[in-house]
Amino acid sequence: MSRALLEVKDLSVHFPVRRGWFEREQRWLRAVDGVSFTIQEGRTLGLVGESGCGKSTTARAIVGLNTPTAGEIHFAGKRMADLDGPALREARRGMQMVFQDPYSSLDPRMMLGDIIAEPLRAHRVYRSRTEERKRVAVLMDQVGLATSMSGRYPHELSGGQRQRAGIARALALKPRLVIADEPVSALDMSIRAQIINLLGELQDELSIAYLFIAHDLAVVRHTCDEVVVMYLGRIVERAPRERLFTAAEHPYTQALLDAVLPPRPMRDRRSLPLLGDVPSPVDPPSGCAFHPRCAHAVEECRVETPGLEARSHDHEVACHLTPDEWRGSDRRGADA
Amino acid sequence: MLDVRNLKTYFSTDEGEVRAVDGVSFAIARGEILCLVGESGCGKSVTAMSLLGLVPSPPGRVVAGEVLLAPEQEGGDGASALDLRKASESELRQVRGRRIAMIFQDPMTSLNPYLTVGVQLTEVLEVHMRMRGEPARERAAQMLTSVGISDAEQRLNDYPHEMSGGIRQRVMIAMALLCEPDVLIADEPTTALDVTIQAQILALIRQLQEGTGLGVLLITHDLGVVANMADRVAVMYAGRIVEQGPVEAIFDDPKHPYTAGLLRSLPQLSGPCETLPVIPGLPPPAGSTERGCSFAPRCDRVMDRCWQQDPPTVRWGSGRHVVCHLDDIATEDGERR
Amino acid sequence: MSRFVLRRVLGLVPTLWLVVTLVFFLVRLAPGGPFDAERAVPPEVMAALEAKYNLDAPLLVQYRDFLADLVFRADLGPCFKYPGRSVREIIALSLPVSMQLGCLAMVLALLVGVPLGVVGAVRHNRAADTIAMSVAMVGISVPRFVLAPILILVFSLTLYWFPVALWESPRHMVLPVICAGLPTAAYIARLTRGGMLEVIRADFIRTARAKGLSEWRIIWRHALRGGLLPVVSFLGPGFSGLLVGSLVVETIFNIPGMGRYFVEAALNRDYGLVMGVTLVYGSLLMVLNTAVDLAYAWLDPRVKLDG
Amino acid sequence: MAEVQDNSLRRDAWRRLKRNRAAVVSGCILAVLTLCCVLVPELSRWRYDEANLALGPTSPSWGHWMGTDYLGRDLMTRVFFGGRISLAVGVVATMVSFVIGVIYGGVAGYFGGRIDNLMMRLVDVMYTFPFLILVILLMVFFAGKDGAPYGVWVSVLGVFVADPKDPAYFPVFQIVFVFAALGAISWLTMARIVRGQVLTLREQPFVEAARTMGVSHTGIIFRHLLPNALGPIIVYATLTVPQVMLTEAFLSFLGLGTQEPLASWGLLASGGAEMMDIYPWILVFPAVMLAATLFCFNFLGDGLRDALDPQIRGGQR
Repeated sequence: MSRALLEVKDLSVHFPVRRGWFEREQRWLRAVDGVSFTIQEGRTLGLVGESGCGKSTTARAIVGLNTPTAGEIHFAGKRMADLDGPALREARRGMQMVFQDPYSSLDPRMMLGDIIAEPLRAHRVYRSRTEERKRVAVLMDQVGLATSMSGRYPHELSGGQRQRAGIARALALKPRLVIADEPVSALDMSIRAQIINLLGELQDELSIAYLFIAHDLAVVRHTCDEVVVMYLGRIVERAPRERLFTAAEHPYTQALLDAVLPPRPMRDRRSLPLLGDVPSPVDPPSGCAFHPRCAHAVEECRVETPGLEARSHDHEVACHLTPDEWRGSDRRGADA
Repeated sequence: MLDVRNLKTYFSTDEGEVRAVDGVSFAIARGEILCLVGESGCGKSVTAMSLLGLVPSPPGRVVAGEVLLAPEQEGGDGASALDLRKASESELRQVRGRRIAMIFQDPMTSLNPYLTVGVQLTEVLEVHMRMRGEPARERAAQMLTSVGISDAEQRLNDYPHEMSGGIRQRVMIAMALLCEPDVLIADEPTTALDVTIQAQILALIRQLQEGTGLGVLLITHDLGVVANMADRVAVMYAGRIVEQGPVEAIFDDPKHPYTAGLLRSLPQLSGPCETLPVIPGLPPPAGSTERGCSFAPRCDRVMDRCWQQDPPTVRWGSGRHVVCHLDDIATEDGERR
Repeated sequence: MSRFVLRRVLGLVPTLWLVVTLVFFLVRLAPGGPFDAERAVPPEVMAALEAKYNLDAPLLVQYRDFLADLVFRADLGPCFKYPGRSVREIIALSLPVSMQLGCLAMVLALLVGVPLGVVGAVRHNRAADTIAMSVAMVGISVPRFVLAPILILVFSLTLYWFPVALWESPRHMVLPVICAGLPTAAYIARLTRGGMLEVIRADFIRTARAKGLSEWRIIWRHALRGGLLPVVSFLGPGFSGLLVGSLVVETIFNIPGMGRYFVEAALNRDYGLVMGVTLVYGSLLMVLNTAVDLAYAWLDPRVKLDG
Repeated sequence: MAEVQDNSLRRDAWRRLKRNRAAVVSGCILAVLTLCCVLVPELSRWRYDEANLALGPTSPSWGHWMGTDYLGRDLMTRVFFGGRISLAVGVVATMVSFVIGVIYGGVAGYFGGRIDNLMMRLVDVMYTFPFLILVILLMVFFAGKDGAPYGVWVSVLGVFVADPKDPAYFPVFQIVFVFAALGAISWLTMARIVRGQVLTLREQPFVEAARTMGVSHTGIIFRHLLPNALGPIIVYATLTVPQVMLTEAFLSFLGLGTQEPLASWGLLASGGAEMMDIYPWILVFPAVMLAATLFCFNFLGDGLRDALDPQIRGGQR
C-alpha cells in the first residue's frame, strides 16, 4: 500500500522557442518546471490545472512521448533513464495511457477488435489468434462493450464506446499504472458518470494506480485519493482529497474551486471569478507566477518565487501567505 | 419576445430521414434566460440554427413550425409578430445580427482568421446601421471595452489568432451585441474554455443581459451552467423537449426520469463521493424512435405503454411541462403553484 | 518581412549556383556537341571553332571561366546557333515578349478561372457546378496544340476576326493569350472550387451568416481570402509553367518569345543558351515563389514568414 | 468473432464511389477504352504502320471506320495502337512517381528534423530545374545512339528484345525513356504530398497512442501511417495519370516523345492539327480519345476524393 509505484523527481520539460534564423536568441517554453510527486500502488493521484499548465506534458513525459529536460522518473523501483531497448519496452508495458479525445486517439481505419488487440500484438503476448481473441473478448467485457462490436470502426461508435475502447486497450497489457489524460472531459454528461464509475470499478478489481488528469475539480473529487494542482508548469498545492476540497491553502486552488459551477440554482454567488488569462509560459511573470491574477498578492509575491513547503505532513503549498492571511484581505476585488 | 411553436427540422441522410428536431416549442420573454440543455446529438444546436434559417440546406430542412419574433416596439401600433419561417431571405438578413444575434461554441473557429477583429465588428454596423469609418470603429471599440477588453482601440487591429480563447469569446459577444439585439442565442459559449474563463464569460453575459433586458437562449450540456444562468430550463432528449420549467423547480423537483437521472449522476464538490448513480446506456441519435418514448430504453421506471404510445404532455400553470407517461406526474397535476 | 525577403534573396544564390552547375556539367556530358548538326566540318575548322569558344579547355577550366564571366560581367557568352549574337541579347529580346504573353494569359486565367471556381463551390453539386466543372475539365483535357489550330480555324480563317500569327498589335495578341490562358484558367477554376468548398464549410462562415450579411458579401469578404490560398500557391509554378508552356503557342502563332529556346538550346547543345535559359527560368521561379509566400502571408495572417 | 460486421473503410469508400454516377461511368469508359486498345490493333485487318500511299487520306467509311491518314494508314488501328502507348505512359510514369515519391516523402516525413530539411531542400532545388531542358538532356544522355550510357541502356533492355542493336527498336527505347523521365519529374509533387501527410499523421493522437503502447517503428508505419495516408496519395496518383499523358503529348508535339511510325494520342493529334481544315477527322479522333480519357481520370479522381473524404465518412458530427 505504501510502496511508491511511480516517483517523479524534479521533472522539467522545456521546449526551445527559436525566433528566426539570424536571431541567435534561444528562449525556452517551460512547460513543466521542477515537478515532483509519487503515486502509491493502487492509488489515484489527480493532476489539476487550467489548459497550458503543463499537466498533459507531465503525463507525456512519464510515458516517454516527451523527453524530460531534467529530473528523474522512477517506475516500480527502476529509473527510466537507465533503461533502454527491451528493458525499457518491458517497463513501459507497466504503464499505459488513456487519451482525452477518444476519437482521434483511435486509428480511424482499424476495427475495434484490432485496436484493442494492438498492444498484445506489439508485445507478442500471445502466439495464437484464438488466445488473443479470448483476451480481447474478456477486455471488451470488462469495460462494458459487447463483443459483437469488435468488427466496428471508431466512427461507428459513440463517444462513450470509444472511450471504453481506449480504456480496454490500455488494460490489455495488465498495467500497474494507467495515465488518464482528461478521460471524461470530451464525453456527454450521462456518459461521464458511467466512465468515472468504470475506472473506479477497474481499480478495485485489478488494483491499478491512476494518474488522473482533469481540469474539472468535481470530477477529480470523485476519482482521486490525492490531488496536485499545477499552475504554469509548477505545483502550487498538493493535498489529500478531503483536505484540498475543504481547506485549500493556495488562492489559485480556491479560485479553481470557486469556478466550478455547483449543479443547483444559486443566484447570488459572492465569489468573483478569477480575472485574466494564463500568462505565456515562455515569458512567465516574475516572482509567484500567479501574482498578476491573484486577488491577494502582496509586494513579496511580485519579487520572490515561493517554494513548495509542507503545511502538514501530507499537505504542501507554494504561497507566501497562509490562508488566514489571504482570506482576510481582498485587495483587488474592488477593481473587477 | 421570441415564440417557437412545434418546430421540426429533418435531415435526409443515407439511412433515410432523421428528425433532428421533432416538434420543439418554447418562448423567451424580454430579459429572460432560457437554457436549452441536452447531450450531444439531441438536436439543440440544430434548433438554434433552425430559428435563423441557418440549417445547411442540402441535407437539412425545416419542415414545420412557427418562429414568431415580436415586433420591435413593445405594445406598438398592433404590428403583428414576424414569422421567421415564412420570412424572405432579405427579411431574415435584417433579423440576423440586428434583432437576433448568435454566438458559437468555438471562438477559435467562429471568428474569421483572415480578417482583423475591427473589420469583423464594423461590418455588422455597416450592414445593419449604415455606420462606417471612424464612428463605426469608435462604436466597436466602445463595445469591446464594455465586454471587458482593455486597450480596445489597439485590439481592433489584431487578428483572432493573436488572442486567447477567453478574449476571442468576448469579441464574439461584443460582435453579437453591437446592434443591441432583442434576443441572443448562445450555442455552448463556454464549452471550449477553461473553467476559470467560463466563469468570467458567464458573469459577463449575465451582467450584459441584466443591463439591457436582452432575451437569451443559452444552449449547453452543462447543468452547472444551467443552474447558475437560467431563469427557465428546457431539457431536450432525442429531438424533443421532455421537460420545461423554471430553473428552481427543475432542479429541486425534476419530474422526468431523464432530468432526475442526469442531476443525480453529476459529480459534485460536496456530499458523499462514492459510486455515482448513472443512467445506463447511450443517448440515441435524434429522431430514431418511431413510436413511444425515446428515453424508454434507458429509463429505470419504464412501463409497457412507454414503448407503444407517445407520452402525453403534462402541464402546470407556471409554464412548466413534462412529457412522460408516469402516473405520479399526472396525479400531481395542478398541485404546483 | 524585409528580413524574409533578404533571406530569400540570399538563398537564391546557392540554389541557382547548384542548378547552374548541375546543368553545366550535364549538358557537357551529354553526347554530341554544338557543331555536330552542321555539315561535316573539317577537323581543323572544328578545332579552331572549339578553341574560339574555349571548348578545348579542360572541363573545370571552362566551368571556372563560365562562372567568372557570369558573376563579374553578367555575360553568358555567345550563342552558337546564331553566330554574332550573344545569349544576353537573345534573352533580352525574347523574354519581354514571353513575359507579356504570360502575364496577359495569367490575367485572363484568373479572370475566368476564379469566378468559375466560386460558382462551382457556391452551387456545389448543382447544375451550375456541374456545368462550370465540365467546362474546366474540357479546358484541362484539350492540349494547347489542338486548341490553337481550332481557334485559328474558327476566328482567323473562317470569321477573319483576328490575324493568324505574329505578335504585333493588340489584335494579334487575342488568340495566343486565349490559347495560353484557358487551360490555366481551367486549372485555377478547380483549385478555387476546392479551396472555397473547404472554407464555406468553416464555422466562421456560419458566424457571418448569423450576422445577417448578404450571401455576396460573405463570399467576397469572408470566404474568398481563404478559398484562394490554394490558387496562390499554384501561381508560382503555374506562372513559370505558363512561360515555358507557351512554347506551343509561340511556335504555332510564330511569336518571337523565349519558349522555343528551351528546346532549341538543349537539342543543339548550345551551351551558353542552355545556361541562360536555366538561369532565367530558375530565378523567375524563385522570385515568383517568394512573391507567392509574401502573398500567402498577406492573405493569411496566421502564416509567419520565416521559412 | 472478428468479422461480425465487415464494414471496412475500403468498402465504405467503394460503396460511395459506386453511388457517384460520374465516377462509375468514367471507370466503365476507361475500361472499355483500355480493352479496345488491347484488342483493336490485334484484330484489325491493318497494321498500325501499314501505309497505302495510293489510297491517301480518306474520310471515315465502312472500310475504315475512322478513315485513313495522309499515308493511307487505317486511323482506327493507329488510334487504338496510340492508346496503348499513351495509357502505358500515363500508368507507368505514375507508378514510377508513386514509388519514388512515397519512399522519399515517407522517409523525409517520418524522420523529420534535419533529414527532412535536407531532403526537401533538394526537392526545392529540383523544382527550379527547367524541366524541358532536363528531359531533353536526360533523353540524349540515356537514349542517344552514341555515348556510353546508351550501351548500358541497350543491355538492360536487351533482355526484352531480340536484337537491341536493331535501329528499329530505337523509338521504343525512347518511349520507355519518356516513361521514366516523366515519372522522375512528377515524383517531386508526390513526395511533397506524402511528406505532408506523414508529418500531420505522425502528430495524431492515435499514432502517439501506438507509441505509448510500444508498437515498433515498422508497425507504426505499416499499420497506421500508410493506411491513413494512402487515400490522398491514391487520389493524387489518379490525377497524375492525365497530367503525364498531356506532357507526353506535349513532348510528342515537340518531336521528343513518341516518333513515327509509332503512335500516341498526342503525336496523332499534333499531326492532325496541322491539316485540320482539310482532314479534320485525323485530328478529331485522337483528340477526342485523349480528351475523353483525361476527362474520365479527372472524374474518377474527384469521385475517389469524395469517397475518401473523412468529412463525408460516417454519420457522426
